Amino acid sequence: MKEWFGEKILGLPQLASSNGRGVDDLIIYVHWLMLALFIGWTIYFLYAIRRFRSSRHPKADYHGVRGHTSNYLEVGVALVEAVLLIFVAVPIWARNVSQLPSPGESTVIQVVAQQFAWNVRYAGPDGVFGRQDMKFVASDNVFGVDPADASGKDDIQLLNEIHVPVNKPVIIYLSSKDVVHSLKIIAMRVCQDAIPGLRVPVWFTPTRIGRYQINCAQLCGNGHSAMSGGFLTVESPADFDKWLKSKSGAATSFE
Amino acid sequence: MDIPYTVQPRPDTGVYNAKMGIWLFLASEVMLFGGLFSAYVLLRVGADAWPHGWLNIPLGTANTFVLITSSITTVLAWVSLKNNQFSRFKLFHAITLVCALCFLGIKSFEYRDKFMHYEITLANGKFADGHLIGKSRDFDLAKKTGSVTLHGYEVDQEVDLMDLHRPEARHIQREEITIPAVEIKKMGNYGPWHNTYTAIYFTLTGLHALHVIGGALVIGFLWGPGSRMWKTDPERFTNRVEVSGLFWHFVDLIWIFLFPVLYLL
Amino acid sequence: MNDGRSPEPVHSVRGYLFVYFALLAGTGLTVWASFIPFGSREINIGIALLIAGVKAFLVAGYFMHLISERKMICNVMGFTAFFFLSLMFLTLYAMHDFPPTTVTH
Amino acid sequence: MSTYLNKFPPHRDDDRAHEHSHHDPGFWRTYIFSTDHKVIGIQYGLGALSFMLFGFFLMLLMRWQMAHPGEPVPVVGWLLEKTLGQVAARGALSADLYNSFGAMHGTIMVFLGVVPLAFAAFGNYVVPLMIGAPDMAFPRVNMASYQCYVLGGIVMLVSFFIPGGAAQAGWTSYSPLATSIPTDGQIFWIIGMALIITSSLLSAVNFIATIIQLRAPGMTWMRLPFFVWAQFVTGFLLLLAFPPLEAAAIMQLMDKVAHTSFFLPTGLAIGGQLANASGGGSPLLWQHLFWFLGHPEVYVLILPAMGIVCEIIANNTRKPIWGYKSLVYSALVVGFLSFLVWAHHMYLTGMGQKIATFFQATTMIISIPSVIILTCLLISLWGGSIRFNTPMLFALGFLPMFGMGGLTGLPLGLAPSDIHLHDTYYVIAHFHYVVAPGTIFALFAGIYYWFPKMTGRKMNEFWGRVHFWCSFVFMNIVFLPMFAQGMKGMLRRMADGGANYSAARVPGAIDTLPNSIMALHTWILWAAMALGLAQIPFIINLFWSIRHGEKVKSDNPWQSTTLEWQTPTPPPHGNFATPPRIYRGPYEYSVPGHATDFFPQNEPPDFVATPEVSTAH
Ligand code: HEA
Ligand code: HEA
Ligand code: CUA
Ligand SMILES: [Cu+2]
Repeated sequence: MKEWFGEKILGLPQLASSNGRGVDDLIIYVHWLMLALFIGWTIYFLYAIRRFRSSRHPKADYHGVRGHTSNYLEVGVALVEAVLLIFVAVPIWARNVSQLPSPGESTVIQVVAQQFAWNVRYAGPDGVFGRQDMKFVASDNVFGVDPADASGKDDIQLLNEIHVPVNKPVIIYLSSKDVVHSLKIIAMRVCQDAIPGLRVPVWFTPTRIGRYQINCAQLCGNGHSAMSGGFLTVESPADFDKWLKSKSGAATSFE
Repeated sequence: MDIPYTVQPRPDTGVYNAKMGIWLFLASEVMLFGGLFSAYVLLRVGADAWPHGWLNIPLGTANTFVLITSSITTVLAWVSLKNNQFSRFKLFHAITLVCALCFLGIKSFEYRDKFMHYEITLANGKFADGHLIGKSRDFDLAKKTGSVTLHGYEVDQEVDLMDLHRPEARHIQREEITIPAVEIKKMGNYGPWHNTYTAIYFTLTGLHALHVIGGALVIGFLWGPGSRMWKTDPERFTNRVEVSGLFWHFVDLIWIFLFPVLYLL
Repeated sequence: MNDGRSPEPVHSVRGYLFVYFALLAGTGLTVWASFIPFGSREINIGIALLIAGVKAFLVAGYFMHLISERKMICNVMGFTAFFFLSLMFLTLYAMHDFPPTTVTH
Repeated sequence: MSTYLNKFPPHRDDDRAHEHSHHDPGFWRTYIFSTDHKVIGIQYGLGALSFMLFGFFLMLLMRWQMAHPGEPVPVVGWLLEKTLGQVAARGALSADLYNSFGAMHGTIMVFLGVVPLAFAAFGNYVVPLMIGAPDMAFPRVNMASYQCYVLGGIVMLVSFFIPGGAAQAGWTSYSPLATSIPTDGQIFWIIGMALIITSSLLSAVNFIATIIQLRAPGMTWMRLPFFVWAQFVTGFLLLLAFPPLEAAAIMQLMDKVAHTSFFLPTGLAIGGQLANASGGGSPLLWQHLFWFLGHPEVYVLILPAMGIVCEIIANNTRKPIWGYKSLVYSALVVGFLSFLVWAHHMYLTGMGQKIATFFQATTMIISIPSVIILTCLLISLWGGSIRFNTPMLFALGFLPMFGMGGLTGLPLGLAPSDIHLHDTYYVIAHFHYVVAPGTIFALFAGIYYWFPKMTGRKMNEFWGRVHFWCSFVFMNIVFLPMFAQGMKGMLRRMADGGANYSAARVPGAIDTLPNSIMALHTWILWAAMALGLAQIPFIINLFWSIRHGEKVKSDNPWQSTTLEWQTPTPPPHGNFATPPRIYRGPYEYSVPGHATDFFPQNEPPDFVATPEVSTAH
């Protein structure tokens, strides 16, 4: 019923992550509330304007409605909203932002947005990102990697492609080098603004193998609508490892 | 029908229209400066190091005295009108105006001082800081020719320039140093672009100075041509003086916060 | 805040002069206090803002006769102060409540 | 009660004599530099309507581009190329031009269209009349406010023609984008906004002072028509929310012209170049200051609309508004809370758990008074004797339309559901339902309703109905599909209408936009054109009726209780021949035992009224 409603009535797009279930559920619950209110009031409204049109009801009643039904209704709406907020929205958000999976058992990626593409960085075979500092940021070093740090030598840096293994949490540290962008992967139910000057974590667990388009959801200049070249590829762990190996040679170094 | 309560207070609210109006306007001014103060707090909290002691405290203190003085003379001017002493009003308002000009004079001197103050990043990684005395005729930073002369000193790290308030910093010897352009990596004065501190300093005090100018214009008008109304409609004139005074006190009040926040802390 | 009567302007010059000298003294005090190391920068800031607050109260209360002004105006200014503070502190708080492991630079 | 009246000194007899001593002030002082609130109200109204039409025209061009990306605009394409040059090469919209139009559509509609019409135009014309005042408290400030508005509008319009074109960073003008775009359009935008903000502040001061100070004797707070209350709260929103944006605008201007770094962090590299700025600023600071205005602003758009609808519903159901006090308190609570919810526009900027909880909670709480307002208006229908004239049709249309817009605000207000919906067309649909079929319908209702007051003639009823039904149908065809598009993840501000994310363009990816969703663009385009055509009867009706409309038979053609109808039509300079005195609340319709079904606020209680007597002056 719930899934059917979300998919068929609301038209929610396909879901391909485990964390997106909560998002979809909340959307569905809120829409139930909205529909109940809207349909209820619309029926009342249409009935009232027919029943009390002047030709049928020439003399208005000074007092109108006397009961307290509307108060109950308002309290009811408030209660439902409170329940949705406290028991659904707040826990989901808390999990989203405060309960990051441990880096050891997830795929950790850094992404820096720019006009109009996504720079992607993996830690490479050693699993450690090179030291970063703003003072190293340059046009060819968007991550500000310290050229002197050895652990940065094997880091893998790519443009517009993110590969991740399926069923393993992914943490993306997101930033931007120029203006505000927003990383949105619809099927993962992930959306996070890339703000210059901040590096914010965002995480999800993909559950379905496939290729997904990365959307830039925040107006970022005249190429905003064309900033669509980025893709997320979710693949089996074996494929992922193969892919990662093939890229290791491409390690960029900053000299 | 005429517009009521332009002069007499409305019985149930207890104020006349213009007084209501000016207070509402001041409420919006609170939010205007409030926005900038919020920005100040945010920038400061987010900064790695916040400059300290960059402004001239004796001048700032003097300016505070000047503004406070102008505030009391405005009140006294209004009291004089209430007591029907027009010539005393003229005198007090004149003092207010002189104070306003004095304030602006000191302020522009301080601005000039900042624009003459340079920080120079040297090729050897050190920093020179001081007031510009002059540039040689052929000075061209891009072509690395010529030299500049500062009255100042050199430090090893940029952070050493941040806290000029600390005791050691106050006793640094300043001398004339001449730096050839080839040794200069970067050179810039302490204008608004220097860092977020100078940015908010110039913005806040600049906006405040605009308010001073605006207030001075109004007060000048009420002192000069506007004061003819005293003959025809003394009550209304007194109200005008009160209303302009409220605005003036507010400008003073803003400065009372600006002074410690920018000069001392 | 007196509600019943219309405000009685303080005509006493002496009262104003008293406030004036209090303000001058307050200015001197802030400058002096800012040079005394009270242990931490925060304490210095607190003291300076406290003095500024008192001075502001004197200006608003006496020069602008807010303390004898009608309730309506006090209410307006009260709400304004509240919104100003919420703008400042909620923003400040928001800037300190990023998801954990966020890096700011 | 009587003690309250006694506090006010009796009016001098020479008031009337004074009235006649005004001599004819000449054309310029009457129509261009007028200080009369009624003239200023009409000036604002015409200006704002023109801007709305212009804003709509921009949107039609954008909708063409969305349905046919990169194709030359039919009919007017050549004109665009001629006037705007390279950005409209071949008569098609470039991405730059699309972004300019989008930013200016938002800015113009909000700041030059709806606020001036809802707050300034209706407020100016109606509020002093409703409270029994001769004019605004500060007539010359009023004129200055209007002039600032005109100047601000001119600056905004001029910015289209400067090299590089108008502002391109959305109406939200987020830094660093706004600072980094190499056109001076953003500077024009800031200066224009500064003028508009000044204008709004002056109006707000004036309105609040007027409502507090100039209420006629007996017009106690709880006897104010709800429209006046709505304007009162709106005034405070403008007064206190606009200045922080002004502060932010000053800082953005400094960033742009003085190379400060208020909103620019360290290490910014725009277009491959390290930014020439000291750094140390914060892009989020701009967003906070913008939305501190932005959210109260949306209630500025809706509260006057609710006020208008309330007046018209009371009048046309011929019964008192149900729950007047709840309405008033709800409006006050909405006003207060609207300062505390702004960050719900910023959930996805990286927001920790505590602050997100706070803003979700305030957002949910603020929806309750809105629900109460709507409930009161809906319940007021019960037991009425409803007349379906044009103003009433628009007012009734407002209710479900605002209902849809408001309800769809709920999933946006909860942070987790906003993850999926943020910056999609769901948001566009949400707020257009509140501002377009919501607010704009209420404004149309107000125009039809108060037109007889302004001109002494009614607008044509038949064409009014045509206008309503066509607008109602086409508005919904325009905006309803946007919910579906947004739900599927179609993003806003896409110069190609999202084609780069569509299944047709991007084969093989799982979450692209299906063809059926993209096909809706065509529907929306045609419906938007039809919506435009549906406005033609209105425009003609409006101007035609000034001269040729049906003359009203009395000063009070709708048999209303509120004070604006108890003056001559149109009201003379100074509004009331004799100062009115108020005896009762605003909505005393169908009072049992009273001779007529309306009991005007200023009719003495002992007066035995017959319809003829009470309306003739
Ligand atoms: C008039 C303008 C207006 C109004 C009134 C509202 C009202 C509300 N808005 Fe909206 N909003 C905007 C204008 C408005 N908004 C704009 C312009 C934007 C986008 C800005 C941008 O990004 O460019 C926006 C965006 C926006 C966002 C950000 C979305 C995002 O960017 O991700 C959010 C999130 O919380 C939100 C929430 C709400 C809520 C909870 C309300 C609540 O106040 C609504 C409460 C109302 C109800 C709950 C309806 C009750 C009615 C009934 C129960 C009766 C039904 C009756 C019948 C059927 C007859 N709005
Ligand atoms: C009050 C605000 C308001 C109003 C009324 C409207 C009205 C309309 N808006 Fe707009 N819109 C915004 C505020 C508004 N909008 C904002 C803030 C944005 C975001 C901008 C951004 O991204 O930064 C936006 C964005 C926006 C978009 C998204 C663009 C994008 O993201 O790329 C779209 C898309 O379809 C759209 C469409 C429309 C349409 C079809 C109308 C129609 O409803 C128009 C209806 C209007 C009329 C029918 C004209 C009425 C006028 C008359 C009848 C005049 C009579 C004249 C005389 C008598 C002289 N709007
Ligand atoms: Cu990047 Cu939009
Ligand atoms: Cu909002």
